[in-house]
Amino acid sequence: MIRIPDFANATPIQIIFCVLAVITLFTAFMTIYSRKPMHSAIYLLICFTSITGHYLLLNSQFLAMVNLIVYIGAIMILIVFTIMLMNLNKENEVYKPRITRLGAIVTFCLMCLVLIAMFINSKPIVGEYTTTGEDYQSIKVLGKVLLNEYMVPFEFASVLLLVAMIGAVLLSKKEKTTK
Amino acid sequence: MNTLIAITGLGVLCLLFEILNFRKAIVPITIIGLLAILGLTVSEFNLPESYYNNMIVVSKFSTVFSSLFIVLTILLVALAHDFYEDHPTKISDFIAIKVFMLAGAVAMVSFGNLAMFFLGIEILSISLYVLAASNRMNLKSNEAGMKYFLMGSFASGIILFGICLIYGAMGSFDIAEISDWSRSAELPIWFPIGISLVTIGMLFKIAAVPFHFWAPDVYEGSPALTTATMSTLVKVVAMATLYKLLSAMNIDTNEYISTAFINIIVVLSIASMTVGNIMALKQTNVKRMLAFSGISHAGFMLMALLSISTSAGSLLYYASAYSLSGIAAFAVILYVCKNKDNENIENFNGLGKNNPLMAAVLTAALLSMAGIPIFAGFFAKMVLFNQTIEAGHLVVVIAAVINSIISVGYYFKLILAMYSKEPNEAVAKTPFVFYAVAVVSILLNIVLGLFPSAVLDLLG
Amino acid sequence: MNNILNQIGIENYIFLSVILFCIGVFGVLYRRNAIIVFMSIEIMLNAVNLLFVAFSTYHQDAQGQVFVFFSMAVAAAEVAVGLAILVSIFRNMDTIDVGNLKNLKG
Amino acid sequence: MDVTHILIILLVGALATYFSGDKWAPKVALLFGLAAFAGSICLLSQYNLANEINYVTLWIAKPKIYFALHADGLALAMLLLTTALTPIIIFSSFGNTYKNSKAFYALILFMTFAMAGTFLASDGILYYIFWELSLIPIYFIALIWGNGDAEERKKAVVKFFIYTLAGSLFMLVAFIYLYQKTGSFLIRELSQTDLSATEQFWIFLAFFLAYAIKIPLIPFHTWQAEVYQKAPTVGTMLLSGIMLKMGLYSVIRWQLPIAPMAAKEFMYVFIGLGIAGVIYGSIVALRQKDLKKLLAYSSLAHVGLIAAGAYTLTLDGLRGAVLQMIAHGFVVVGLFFVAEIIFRRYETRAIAEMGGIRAQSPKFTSMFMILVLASVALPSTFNFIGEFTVLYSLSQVNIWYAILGGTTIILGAYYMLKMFQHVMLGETNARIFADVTFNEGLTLVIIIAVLFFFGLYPKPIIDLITPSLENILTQVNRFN
Amino acid sequence: MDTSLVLVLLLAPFLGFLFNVFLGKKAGKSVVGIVGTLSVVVSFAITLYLFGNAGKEPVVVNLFDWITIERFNVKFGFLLDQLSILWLLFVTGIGSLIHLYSISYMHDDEKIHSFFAYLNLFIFFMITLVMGSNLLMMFIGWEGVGLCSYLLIGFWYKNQDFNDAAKKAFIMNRIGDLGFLIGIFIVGSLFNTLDFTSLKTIITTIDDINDLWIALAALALFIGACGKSAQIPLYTWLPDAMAGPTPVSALIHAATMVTAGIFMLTRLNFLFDMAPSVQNIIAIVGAVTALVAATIALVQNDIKKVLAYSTVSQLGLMFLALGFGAYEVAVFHVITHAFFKACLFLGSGSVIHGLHGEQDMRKMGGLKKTMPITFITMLIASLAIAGIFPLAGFWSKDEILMTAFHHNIVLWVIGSIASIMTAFYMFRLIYLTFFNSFRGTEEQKHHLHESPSLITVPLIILAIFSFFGGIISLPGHSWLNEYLAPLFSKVSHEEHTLGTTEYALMAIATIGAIIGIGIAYKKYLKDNTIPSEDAEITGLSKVLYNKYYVDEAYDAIFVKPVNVLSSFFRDAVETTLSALVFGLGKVTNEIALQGKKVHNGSVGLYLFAFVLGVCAILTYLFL
Repeated sequence: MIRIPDFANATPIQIIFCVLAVITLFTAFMTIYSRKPMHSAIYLLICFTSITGHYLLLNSQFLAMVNLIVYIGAIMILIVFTIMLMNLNKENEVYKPRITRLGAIVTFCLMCLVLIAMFINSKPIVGEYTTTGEDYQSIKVLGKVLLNEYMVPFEFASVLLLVAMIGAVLLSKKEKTTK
Repeated sequence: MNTLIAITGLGVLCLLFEILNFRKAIVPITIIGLLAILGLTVSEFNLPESYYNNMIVVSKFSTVFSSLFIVLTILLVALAHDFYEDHPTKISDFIAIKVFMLAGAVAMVSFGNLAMFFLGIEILSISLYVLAASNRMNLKSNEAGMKYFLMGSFASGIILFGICLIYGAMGSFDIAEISDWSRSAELPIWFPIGISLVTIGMLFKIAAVPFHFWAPDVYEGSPALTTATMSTLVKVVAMATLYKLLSAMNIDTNEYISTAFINIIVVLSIASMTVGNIMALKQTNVKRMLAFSGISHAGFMLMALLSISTSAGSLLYYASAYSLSGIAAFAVILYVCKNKDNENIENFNGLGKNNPLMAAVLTAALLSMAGIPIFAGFFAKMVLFNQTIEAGHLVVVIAAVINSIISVGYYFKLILAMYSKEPNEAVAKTPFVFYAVAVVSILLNIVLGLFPSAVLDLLG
Repeated sequence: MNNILNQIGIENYIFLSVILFCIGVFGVLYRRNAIIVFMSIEIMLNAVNLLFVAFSTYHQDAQGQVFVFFSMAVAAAEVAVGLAILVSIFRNMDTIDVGNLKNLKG
Repeated sequence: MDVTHILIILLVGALATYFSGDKWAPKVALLFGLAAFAGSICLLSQYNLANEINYVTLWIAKPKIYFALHADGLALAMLLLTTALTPIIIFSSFGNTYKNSKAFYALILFMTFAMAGTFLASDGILYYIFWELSLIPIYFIALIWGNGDAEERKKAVVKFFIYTLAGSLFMLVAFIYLYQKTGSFLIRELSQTDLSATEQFWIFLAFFLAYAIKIPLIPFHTWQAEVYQKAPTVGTMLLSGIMLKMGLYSVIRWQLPIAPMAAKEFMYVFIGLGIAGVIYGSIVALRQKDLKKLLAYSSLAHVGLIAAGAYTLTLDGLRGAVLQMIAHGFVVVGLFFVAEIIFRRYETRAIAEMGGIRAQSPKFTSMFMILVLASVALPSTFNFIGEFTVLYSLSQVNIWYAILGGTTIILGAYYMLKMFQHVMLGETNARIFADVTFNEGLTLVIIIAVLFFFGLYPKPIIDLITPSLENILTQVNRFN
Repeated sequence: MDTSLVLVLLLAPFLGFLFNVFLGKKAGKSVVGIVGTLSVVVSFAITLYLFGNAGKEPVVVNLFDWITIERFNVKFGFLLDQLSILWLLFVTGIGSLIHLYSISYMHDDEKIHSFFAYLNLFIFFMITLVMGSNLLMMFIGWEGVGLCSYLLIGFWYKNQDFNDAAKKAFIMNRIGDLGFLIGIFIVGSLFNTLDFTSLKTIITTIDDINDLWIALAALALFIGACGKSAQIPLYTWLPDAMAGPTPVSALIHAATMVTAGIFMLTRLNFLFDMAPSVQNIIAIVGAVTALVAATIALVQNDIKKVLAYSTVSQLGLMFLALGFGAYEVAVFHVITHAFFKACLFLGSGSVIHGLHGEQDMRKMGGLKKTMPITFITMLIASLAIAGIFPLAGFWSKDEILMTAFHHNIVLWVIGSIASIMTAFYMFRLIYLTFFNSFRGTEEQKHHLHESPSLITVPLIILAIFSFFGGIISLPGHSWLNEYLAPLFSKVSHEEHTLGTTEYALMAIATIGAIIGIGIAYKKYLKDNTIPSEDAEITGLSKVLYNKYYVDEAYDAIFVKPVNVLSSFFRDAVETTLSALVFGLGKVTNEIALQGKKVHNGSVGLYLFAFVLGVCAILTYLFL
């Protein structure tokens, strides 16, 4: 069952959550809806920031910082650079045919409906959420988990990044045709 | 574990060779290295063990499939030298990417933790995005890369979502733990939803209907060698992984969804076979045709999921048979279309006269795919049929049979072109490796056909 | 330490991420501009990341957060490769309209 | 002499032929064909001592598939037919020159190998493998060395391939289903199973589809005439002389013992189909313009009768069917060879363009006439023995079957004589028709000698096949 | 001794056949003729020896098992009893004469070696037919003689009309053969043997007889006999068979082969005796055939056609007798008929030979002076066939009619009318051919001559037999009846005591014959009427001249429909079936083409499908 927030007796945390959620969803939607790519990028930026807010709310400060750095600092910059480099910030995008857009909206609604209904349909989570009291999300703990238990994936991620790097280079490197 | 480390090391070595200017040696050394790794892998066959907190679990399943992947990679790498002879400066990159991709593949079948699984599949996918788009001056290649990337990352998102839900349900990424807990009755619904989403993501990778749309376009647009990789190695990897995932998640005993899930597999399997085969009938581009054929084979392989507890051996066999014949076919296609700008069937006209050996190899490969004895493809199908009937899904088998009949239609289109049309040009010189790869892979296929037990019994 | 989910509820996080995810999907379907499509995919990944963190709190377990790192790494890698492909398409076609990618069909 | 040796000889022969080069290929092929025949004779003498020849070794452990060959009288008779016809067919082609003949003759031997395997195999999957394997060479023979318009030929050949494959795949499913029930593919076990009536029905039907297409029975025969016409004569001979018999043999060997209840219950339908084939084939043959097509339809009529005989489930029916199979094998090879001889001289298969040959080639005429007469089952030819026995068995089931099936002797005479009249008789043809060469004559004489010898003294064959057929009948009757 | 004799008897003509086939061309025409004739003469000699030395008990020679049926074996064996020896006598005897005749007759034909080969083969098969110890052995000969008939009718193969006639003969015979086979099947399944001696024992001793099946078997066998012996409805081939050389007509289509049906019925007399209903049918068919054929013969102008229809008519009479169970009477008529009909055919052959192939009687006439021997022999034969006392035909025909009279007056009347007509048309033939003046061309007239002695000698011999042949079975003292008596299970009919009725019947028959001759005399000799040209024939004669349009009717009822059906099957059904199979392929291809439109290259669409697929799966699984 969905718990209707009790706005009258809402705790600050709940209010913050609601505000953040609204911001997240709105900016995400605007990202898609804006006609200018640059506007989208800015909305996306706000969206990511609000997600960082969520992380903070959930008390995972380290991840919040990482999110800020990776997404806003790296990925978004990359995207913005691309937009500007290619001078894509034009409103010349031809919209898809109306039927397609309508289809997209219907599909969107359908998917939301299906997913949400699915979760509502299921057994509700009953009872209190456990609190172990242990520290599980400080930098210290995360570092230990990451480099002890998750050492192999951690190293393997480097392979992933290596591949991405080679790939990006491969795709943009000018070829020397002479042998 | 050693396999994975060795493969990664080999990949790095490839990159180093470029720096050290050993360009000519890259392919041979990689092949030798891979052969060594193959030996290493095989030696681990009877030593099931898990490494690094269950991150990597070496089992019979993983070693056998890893060996298959390594063999396929060896063949693909062997083809690379001639294929990339116009791109001398990039060959190390290509080879390295292929080797890393193999690492991803190995990780996918030997993962013990969903993190490894996810990273593996991402390495595989990203390598493929790059390879698909690698002919960067070619519009088709660009388009293929873009399409694959868009849809692939979309699918990755779905897989990630699925993993997330599984984690939500289980609080762990460890396959062994998940497997244990999945038997308990009190599970949040997140778990089956998560499985479903991961499965859907994997279905995309193996190009099952209705998640198959990318395959024909990408296969057609990509450079032929990449197509070969996708249609053989990647498809097999994805299938093996899906099998491993679902069997680890005890999908067949999950009381919440097992029946419905089986129904879904049945429907998707039939749909994939049918769509793949029917669509392949009217294709003029061979790579596109093989893409659709691949879709139908995905449908066949999905049948293995219907009797998931016993079908590992038959899946392995099917995968080997299919991929080996695929490589043989692509070796010929590479040879024929080497200096052509498309891969249309007309290019194959008169191959039977110009180059009877290559024509024979392609014929054998296609016959194997069509499931004609004595090629391995026949036994693969037969064993799968056997298991599926045993599991009580006669409908699927009948659909599969009807599809096998349809499939003959397009496989034979190619054979007809080779033998009944006059060649439109003079005989071209065949690089030795093409011969070698084609003959070796088709011989392996036939050997598999003659001694199916050798592979079938590996996984009990 | 107080579990914050006692106040918000894991369902709400699930719904939030689901809707966010769906918005991402919607974006992929709705727009033809490749850059926007990329962004939509990023939204999808972020939605999942958010859910990971929520579940991590729910289970009081660090692994979920560790996984987010990997997910970020993947996202970064994907964007890098995706943008590279995008650039080469732009060079060849002078457009990044996904709808124009129709050479391969049939 | 091990039973496998025959297969090995043929397989090695195929390889040797391929590697012997275009010039020597025909001779090498003939040599190996004769060797296989000699081998079969040895096998026969062995069989007479031991009464059964088996070769069983486990091939695949799971699912349990044996490499099991079993030569009883029936299988031996068919093996002898195959290995006897193959050298004849190869020898008959000496008058033609084929491009890339090494591949051509290698394929012929390979096909013989597959067909011999089909007759010998006693494991369902092994049998199925040989069965399918035999399709591939004939496909290429017809495709590459066939005649007529390439596009038409392609269509016909592909239709043939897909069609026959379609039927046999259902047979494979039936085998697998049986394996689920019995845990074995061996005919020995399969013919002892107790399946329910419904199961038998479906299994029977699955087998039937495969065999009806292969044999072919109407209405599954549409591939036949076209392929016969388009294939090179050697291919047509292989198809009609031996390959059709695979279907008929399989009915007796596999279909009836495995699903006897269904066979009994729907006997009338299948006999009816066979007889309908007799009448239909004969009538269609009447107005054919192409000699090979006419022979194809005559073949349709004859095999219809054979199938009807087999489905009577009586000893006479089975025996007659087998005898007629062998007889028809020889006679049809002879007739197609006659068509080829005419083609070599006149470059045509259109009956309208022939005529008036008799005066120019008395020897050829006589031999052709004898073949025609054998084909219409004149007493004292082998075909009469078969046809009589089959018709007799039909009359035991229902006299009307015999009457309707017996129309073959009227209609058969009608179309064959009409054909003979238009091909051979009439005013002397303006074009020169050289009489048969020594090779051609020898081929025909051998065939004719066989037809007459067994027509007068069929006892050896009858004695050979009867025990096996009785055995099969006991299996068929196990539900009573 | 017996075995080897039998084999020599059988194989002598076969050796002749082989010689003529393989060496005939090299050996030269006269050698061919001599070898061919000698081989038959050898058989004749052996037959004579056997005839002289035969005991009462039949001789059975079994060589080996031939066909194995589940419940019985068919042996490859021969049976020599009174019936077969009798038949062999006139088969080889007349055969020898006709061979002799042919040496001269066919001398100018370049293919004389094949002619003799076929003739020898025919004799061989005829001997097989006659000597076969079981139904299937008989069937070998039965079909074999049909084959030889086919070969010989189509001997001049360059003429497609002749080939058509040959084909027709073969196919019509085969219709009968199917009946024969069906009969064999029924007999086999009823009695588990096909052997004549065993059959006879079983049938005569068996108690519970299945009447229906016996009748069916008899009927089927009778259909076989109809085919071979040219009875209604299968008689139309025989007149057409005259396309063959005249000796062939004499030997095969008058004296020997066409009597095979009577032989078979006589052979199986014990079976037919069990089926009285079928016997009635046989009698009726025989009588009707006799009448119909006689009427047709009245107006034919082709000399050989007249004789052919006469043969059919006479065969009808024989069947009439068989129908009444009077086998020995039928056999008697077979023998006398063989003599005079062979004589007539050979005579007509001599005429045709003299006129260089002219067969139309309207173009003959006045030949008695130039061809006296031919004329006299033919006259004797004609008198014999007309039933003039005391020639052979009188006795045999009289016996048939007498039997008929005792059983069924109607059939007797029919038979009598038929024999009166016989007298008429035979003498019409004689008058038109030999009397008055010659109506042919001057060219022909110039060349008219009597035939050489090789032709006339057989004529004379046959004429003598036609004259005196009757003595073998004179009323009241029948050697033939006694000789054949062991064959018949029961004494089928008591010896006719020669009472008033009998004498009256003889008188009626003779008077009838004389009336017939008289009318012919009046019309053709006195009035010198010449039959009109084909186009001018009208009324009833036109119907008769065109043989009641039976051929046309058969053509319209059977041949045309089958051919139309064949075209229909070929053009419509085959293509439709083919299109059906191809149609499946076409449909799939069409679906594929439509499917290609769905795969339109748009990522958006692909993703739509993806998402919809996700939704569908999740909905199915969780909602």
